[in-house]
Amino acid sequence: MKTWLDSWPVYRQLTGSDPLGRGKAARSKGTESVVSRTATADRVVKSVCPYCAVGCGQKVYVQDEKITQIEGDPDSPISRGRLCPKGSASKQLVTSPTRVTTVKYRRPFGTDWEDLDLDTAMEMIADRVLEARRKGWQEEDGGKRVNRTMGLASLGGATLDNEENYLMKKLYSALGAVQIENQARI
Amino acid sequence: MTGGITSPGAGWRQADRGPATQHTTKKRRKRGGGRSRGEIAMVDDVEFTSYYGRQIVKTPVWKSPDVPLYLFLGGAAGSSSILAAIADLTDRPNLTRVGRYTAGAGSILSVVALVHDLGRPERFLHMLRVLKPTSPLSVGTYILSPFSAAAGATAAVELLGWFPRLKRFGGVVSAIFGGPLATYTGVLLANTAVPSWHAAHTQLPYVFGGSAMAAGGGISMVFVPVDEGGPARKMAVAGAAIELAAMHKVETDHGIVSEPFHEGRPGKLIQAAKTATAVGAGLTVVAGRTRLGAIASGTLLAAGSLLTRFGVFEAGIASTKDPKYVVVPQRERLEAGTNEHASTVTR
Amino acid sequence: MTSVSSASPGLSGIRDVKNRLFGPLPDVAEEAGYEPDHPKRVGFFTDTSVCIGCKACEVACKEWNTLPMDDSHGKRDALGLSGMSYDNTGQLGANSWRHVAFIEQSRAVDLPMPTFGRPGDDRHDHGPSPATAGDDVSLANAQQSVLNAEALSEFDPQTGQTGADKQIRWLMSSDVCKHCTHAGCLDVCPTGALFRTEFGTVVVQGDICNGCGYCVAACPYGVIDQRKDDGRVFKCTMCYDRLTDGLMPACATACPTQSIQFGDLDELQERADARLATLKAQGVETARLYGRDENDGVGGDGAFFLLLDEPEVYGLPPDPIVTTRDLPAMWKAAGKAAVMMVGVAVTAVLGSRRR
Amino acid sequence: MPGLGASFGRGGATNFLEDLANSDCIVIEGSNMAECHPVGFQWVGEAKARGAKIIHIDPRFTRTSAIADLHVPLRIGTDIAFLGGLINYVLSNELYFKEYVAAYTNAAALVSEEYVDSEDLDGLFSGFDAENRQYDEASWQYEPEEPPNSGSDQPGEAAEQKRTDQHPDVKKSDRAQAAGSGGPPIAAKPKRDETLQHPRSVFQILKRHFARYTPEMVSEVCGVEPEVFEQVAKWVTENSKRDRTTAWVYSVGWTQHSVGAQYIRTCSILQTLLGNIGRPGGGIMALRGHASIQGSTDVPTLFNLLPGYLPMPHAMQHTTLEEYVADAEGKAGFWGNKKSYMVSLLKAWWGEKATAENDFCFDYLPKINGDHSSYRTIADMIKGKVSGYFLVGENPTVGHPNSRMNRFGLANLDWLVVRDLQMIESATFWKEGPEIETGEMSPDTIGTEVFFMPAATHVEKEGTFTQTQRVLQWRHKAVEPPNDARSDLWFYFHLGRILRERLAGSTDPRDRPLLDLTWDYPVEGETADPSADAVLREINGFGPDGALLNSYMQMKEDGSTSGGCWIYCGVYADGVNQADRRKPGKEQGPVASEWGWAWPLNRRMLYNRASADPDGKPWSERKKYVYWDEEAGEWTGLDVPDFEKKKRPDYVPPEGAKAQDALAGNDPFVMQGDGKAWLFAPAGVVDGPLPTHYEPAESVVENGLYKQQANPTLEMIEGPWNRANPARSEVYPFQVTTYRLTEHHTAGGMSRTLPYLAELQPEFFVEVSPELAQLRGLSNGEYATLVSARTAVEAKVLVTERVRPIKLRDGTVVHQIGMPYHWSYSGISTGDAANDLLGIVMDPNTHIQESKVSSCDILPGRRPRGSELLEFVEGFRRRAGVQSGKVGTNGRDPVAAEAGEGSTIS
Repeated sequence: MKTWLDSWPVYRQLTGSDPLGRGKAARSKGTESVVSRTATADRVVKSVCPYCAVGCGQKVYVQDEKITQIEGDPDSPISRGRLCPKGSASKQLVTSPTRVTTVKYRRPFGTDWEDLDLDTAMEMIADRVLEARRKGWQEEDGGKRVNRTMGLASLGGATLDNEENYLMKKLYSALGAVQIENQARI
Repeated sequence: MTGGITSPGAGWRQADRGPATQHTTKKRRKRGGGRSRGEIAMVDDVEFTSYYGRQIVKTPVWKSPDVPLYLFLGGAAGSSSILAAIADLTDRPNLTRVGRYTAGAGSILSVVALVHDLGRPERFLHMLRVLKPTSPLSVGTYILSPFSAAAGATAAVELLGWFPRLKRFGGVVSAIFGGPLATYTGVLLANTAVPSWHAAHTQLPYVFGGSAMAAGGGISMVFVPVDEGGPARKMAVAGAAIELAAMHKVETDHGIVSEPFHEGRPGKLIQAAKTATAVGAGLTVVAGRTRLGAIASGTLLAAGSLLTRFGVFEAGIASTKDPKYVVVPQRERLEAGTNEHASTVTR
Repeated sequence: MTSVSSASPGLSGIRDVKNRLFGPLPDVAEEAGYEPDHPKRVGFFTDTSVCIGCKACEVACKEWNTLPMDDSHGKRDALGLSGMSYDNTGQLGANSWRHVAFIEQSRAVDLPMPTFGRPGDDRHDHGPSPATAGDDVSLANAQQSVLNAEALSEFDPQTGQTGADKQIRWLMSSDVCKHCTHAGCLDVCPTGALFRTEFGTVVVQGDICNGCGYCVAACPYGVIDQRKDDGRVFKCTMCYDRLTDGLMPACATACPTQSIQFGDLDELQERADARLATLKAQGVETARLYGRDENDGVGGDGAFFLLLDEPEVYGLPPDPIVTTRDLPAMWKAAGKAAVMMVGVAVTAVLGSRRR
Repeated sequence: MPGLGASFGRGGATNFLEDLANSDCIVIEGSNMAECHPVGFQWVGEAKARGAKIIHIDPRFTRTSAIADLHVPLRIGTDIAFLGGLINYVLSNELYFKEYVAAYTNAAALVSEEYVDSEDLDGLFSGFDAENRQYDEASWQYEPEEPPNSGSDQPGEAAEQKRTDQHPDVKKSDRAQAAGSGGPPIAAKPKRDETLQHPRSVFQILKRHFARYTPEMVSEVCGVEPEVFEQVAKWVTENSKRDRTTAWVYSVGWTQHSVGAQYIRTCSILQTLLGNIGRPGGGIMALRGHASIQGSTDVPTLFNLLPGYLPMPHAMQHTTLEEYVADAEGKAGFWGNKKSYMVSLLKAWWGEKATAENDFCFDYLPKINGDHSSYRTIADMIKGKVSGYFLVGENPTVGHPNSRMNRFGLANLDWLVVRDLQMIESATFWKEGPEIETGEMSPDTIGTEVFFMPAATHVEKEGTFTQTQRVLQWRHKAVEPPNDARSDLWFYFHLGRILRERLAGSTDPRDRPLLDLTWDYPVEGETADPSADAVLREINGFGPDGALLNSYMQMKEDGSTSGGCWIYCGVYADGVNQADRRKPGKEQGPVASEWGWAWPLNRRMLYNRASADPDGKPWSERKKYVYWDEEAGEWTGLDVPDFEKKKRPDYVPPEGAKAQDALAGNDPFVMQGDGKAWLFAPAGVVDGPLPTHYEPAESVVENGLYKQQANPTLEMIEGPWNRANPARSEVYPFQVTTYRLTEHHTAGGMSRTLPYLAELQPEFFVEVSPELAQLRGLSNGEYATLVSARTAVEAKVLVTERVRPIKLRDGTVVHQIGMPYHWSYSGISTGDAANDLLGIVMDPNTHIQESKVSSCDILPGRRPRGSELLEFVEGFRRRAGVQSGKVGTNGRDPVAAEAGEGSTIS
């Protein structure tokens, strides 16, 4: 009975320290069980914001293998835990409703996208790389040895990691492709 | 104040318009929009600043007709219950019966209107979680609940003819809550940041109380035989007089925030309300003792009451939509230095 | 003020608190029934003189609280250019708990912008430099009145006059729920959904709110609003959940320039007073605090501001008063009116001839 | 960034963001720092709180201006004139830092007798080749104190290279950017006149060159009142001395001009004269716009560079490794070890297969022989010369100027691979591009096969970004990418793996480079994700014992060491991932050396030897930073010295010393061949040894300084899809400038698709002044149409006094329109693409386009639709006397098939 009555805020108002029912007496079950999702995260991973080049530190909260929060890392001497609107929105990069996470294929003269298996796509791309390389191959140009292909080109964004850029340049160079460019040009 | 830079309307700053090109908009905005009418001196050329003409306080999300109807029904029911109880004690069965039916029906319908207005109607009972004297709606809930229980039960037993003793008890209980039910709605509206409502906070209970009596009396006049309807007529006329007098003060006492009561749709509603109420009251005096006259004047009085509720409701809504009704009176009282509290600005 | 142990329930347990409806209230949480060992009252001090209008606060807030996208009129999932400078948020509402206002001004006389503040205390243990210690020269420089270039170079291309008299100023300010000492929304809430937390903040309990909408009409700042499709009302919670984990609210965490500062209210007030004094000393006459005074119409704000112009320029009311201040008078009037009704009815009945 | 590279030896920001707090004056010019780098801007705030003056020089009043002490609105594209005016002010009022200039710059060097300044040739320097629109830089050289190239181990080779350097094909190949780390090679150390009085001394040349840039001239050219100019000059010079420093901050507001590199050169000269380089609170802060744009040039995916700013081998110059290193071999400065760096790179790539006998597989590298930059490649695509294209996190049909031309390029490919998070416009051009509506192309005519490959976000992969101040920071993987989404590392590793499997057993010599490649990275997890950590280790490099190298000083030219990017050597020093160091900032000093890792060798402030005087003592107590500790016999201070730790300040190189040993103890610019900061650049900048004011290509104003209107060497790509607006055209009478907003990111793929960002700036808009609005009848919040010789776009109008018309002394009113470029048709927030309006003209040093200034007309209302749009634009072209811009199907022009070859100004 007492417990039951206690769950009625009016009773708490009449018997407790909050007669006007504006504070302690009015607290709900939901409020009593509030917990920050930062507190329940399985792990916090240190990362870096992918937008501008200030390189703000980010803390990435993960729960059940899902990102639950991304916020500034106060340890970073560069950003001191702060983030701009883009950095603050960066969780939506992962969770954006319009994000495309499967391979899409448009055949020549096609009018719409088709689905494609990732492995098939990789094999198809490999075929096309070899063919384009062959088509554009130049052993010499202007009487000078160039041992390269002009059939392949690439343009990378500046959100590529150093390691990614490195593998790209290494692979392209080994293929003989030279028209390799980057956002850095812009 | 730091002189020219900050005094509002000093002319150089025009934040209350879109950038640069919209000179016309600015002028209109600065003039404060709309025509003034009637005999009241209007603050027409008031200068003030705002953020792109955006309103400062939010417009109440209360729905129309739910809330005006609630105000009307609660008032009519409340005054009817009082009339019925006294009629019962003085043995006026027709007047009693009509009053009880009005109170019962009104209370049930007003509960429906109130619940319907909620964003989450299924959580209506959360209203009974707390009892907050600071919340007119909370207090109102604790008025409306016993009232509607008592008035509804009384009307039901009246209809079924059971338990006459209980009937009288129920009638008295509902009459006790009837007055507060009719007048608390004035507090309900006034205890907000809505400029035109809050400014009239001591007057609205009288407006609504008078209006409730005009409505309750009017309805009784329609249904009660004229020879038993004397109390209804008297209450209705007195209520109408109180309503008109209090409303006059609401419309004239508050400078710029009285403006919405005269302008636009709410102005028209209130004008119509006053006309209906005045004509209804006059007709009651002249022809209230005839059946037809009673029906006509009773209907007019009830309609006047209903229109008053709509008019007051909509005038308040209108006063939230133009920032001048927030800024100008606040500026005026700051400059007049009449506040007992300190300025919220620390220089 | 004496505290009463919870072991003595009943009316005797009610503390004798002054100014329950109006006026300064030294301990809002205790007034609301919390034990004296409750946390200190926290708040926001938003220093608009260092705001760069980046809207990180808006995004961080929406991100943490998973608020819907909306347009400048609060319409959910809608988009559209407002035409109001860079402000496409428009207002505070159910879906926007932070709102950065942008005010473009041009005027004809000297209008100094303030020197950047040094908000935050992290610089004490961080970021010392070879240049700082005992730097009287730079301090002196900082206190020079600063001319805006416009003052020197503005001219009217139509007439060709050199207009050293025209200046441009772009004010930005991040608005938020004020978490008033006397909160109208909380007072009028009939369900107890709105409540005062142990931190002294004002929060809506989503599991209680039944969408009566009373709070919307009661807020003198136009902060809280109803989400139409949901029915309930929403506003800034000062990240109540984060506070329970010892974190700062999301907006203050993100703010790149520390225009938004979070902390114990008394400390923020001191900091704000110092900042105001600094700016005044630098000749920024237009600087002023808003909502800092505990004697104002709402008993002071839990979230207060340093502004560079009149409040209404930012869309803030110049003299907000908690509506409940007048409630006793209203109840009195309602009571009298109710008595009047009974009197009229009795007179009407008794004055009528019985059939 | 050749502007910085040619001046100081390295193409990176000279200081770090946190150091801005130490500035006494910060000039933000060509940058909208508060909007584009809001979190970095906190350090400007710190400085302001400490009393620093903040000056913002920008055509627009932005959110940066709102916080600055002084906003200087100058006419778009006139920064060289403004900065030149400051240089003249400094020189003619003797306000330069005399000891610094004398000791640490090339002010005393003598320049060749053949050099003729632009002052004497009305805007041209000596050596101009009008036919190729290029300079022969021979006449800009120093007068040598010894025979040219005598310092080289291979004088003959080096001389030959010097000669071929001036070949048009070599010029086109963008050698200048190779100065990203290590100044451009010079033939010999110069003769010097320490009194600076010799008429051919750099100092005297400088004085004469800038004498014309008076406050009045600045006022005429820039539209800045002399009083304002003098206010800037006063604040800057008062705060540049022994105990005070001024910092300059720039970003793409400078680089995206046809004279962009020279903007930066002008600033470099000014900051050098003021003694602000290498000192706390000083420097030139280059703000890069993207997470790892610095990294993308350090470990470049650029056609002309190999990792660490080693140039890509050129067919005319570099047929062997010996030829390749000849220009630097044995020279003074750290560039003298070029061979070690290159051999280590080759060893990293080809491992055991790279031996001294086979020239370490040098011949495996493809050679370049011209401009293969992205715009040129797009033109080649339209001509059908390119089969396949990879777009990896880039959206050129929105983010690159002349997006329309980019779409035509994509429409003429055989296949296209797009790797992105969202369905960006560059992947959907074939069905949704604006040219579908105009009828210029349609899905039926476009044979491009498109693969959309979903990518992993920054939290779904591990790796390093290199941010704006050269700091590498390691990101940990938080979660696995969903479905088919993969990191780019995964994609390239597995593509390489498949290709190698396909070619296994091939006997074709052209397949050897691929088959011999070291490509055995360990993989992890279900998706077989390659280890980024292993790649970073390879980049760092290994010693003969297989241990990770600690410093590029350990690299050897005998093939005993490897290292994929020599400037990153040390990122894995002591076997520790230094980029993953996260010691909280609060627990370290102001330099925070233990957070991440900065190249080179964790030096946070470059050239910091210059923070001490020639004797190694701090210039002042207040600006103490790195100095010589006589007792310890080494350089010490707050930062890692950007100098050999034990080299005494009074060290004088002995006769015949090589590489770093050839630099003296007071030569702080250790990557330069002469150890000095270059006021005058005898090499490394292709459009002049000194900056000169030229009008932008599409300026509406006549050059008030010289007869030469625009940069004589600027590059252009000709074709019907890239018509230029004539300069000073009445048909395109207004200047328009493009920029970014805080709320969005570049081409919008990472912001217009996010609800919380899209709602903040929900539509494409342009900003115009009230005066222009009145002139053209534009209303706030309504639509306007902007038209250029390329096309027309529509945008909502914001009328604002923040955008100002500039009135020049002769009464000309220049109207400037602001146009953020984030939008296109996809995503949540949409609009026309601003970049459709722009054409492509480029800085000859960097091949960066002039997107900060172009011209247009603006009209009220929405643009015409469909084919009417084409007629509308063509009508303007006709009136302006511009060649027709009509194109055939998919942008191909059946008539002018050869168009697109020219690379010079029209």
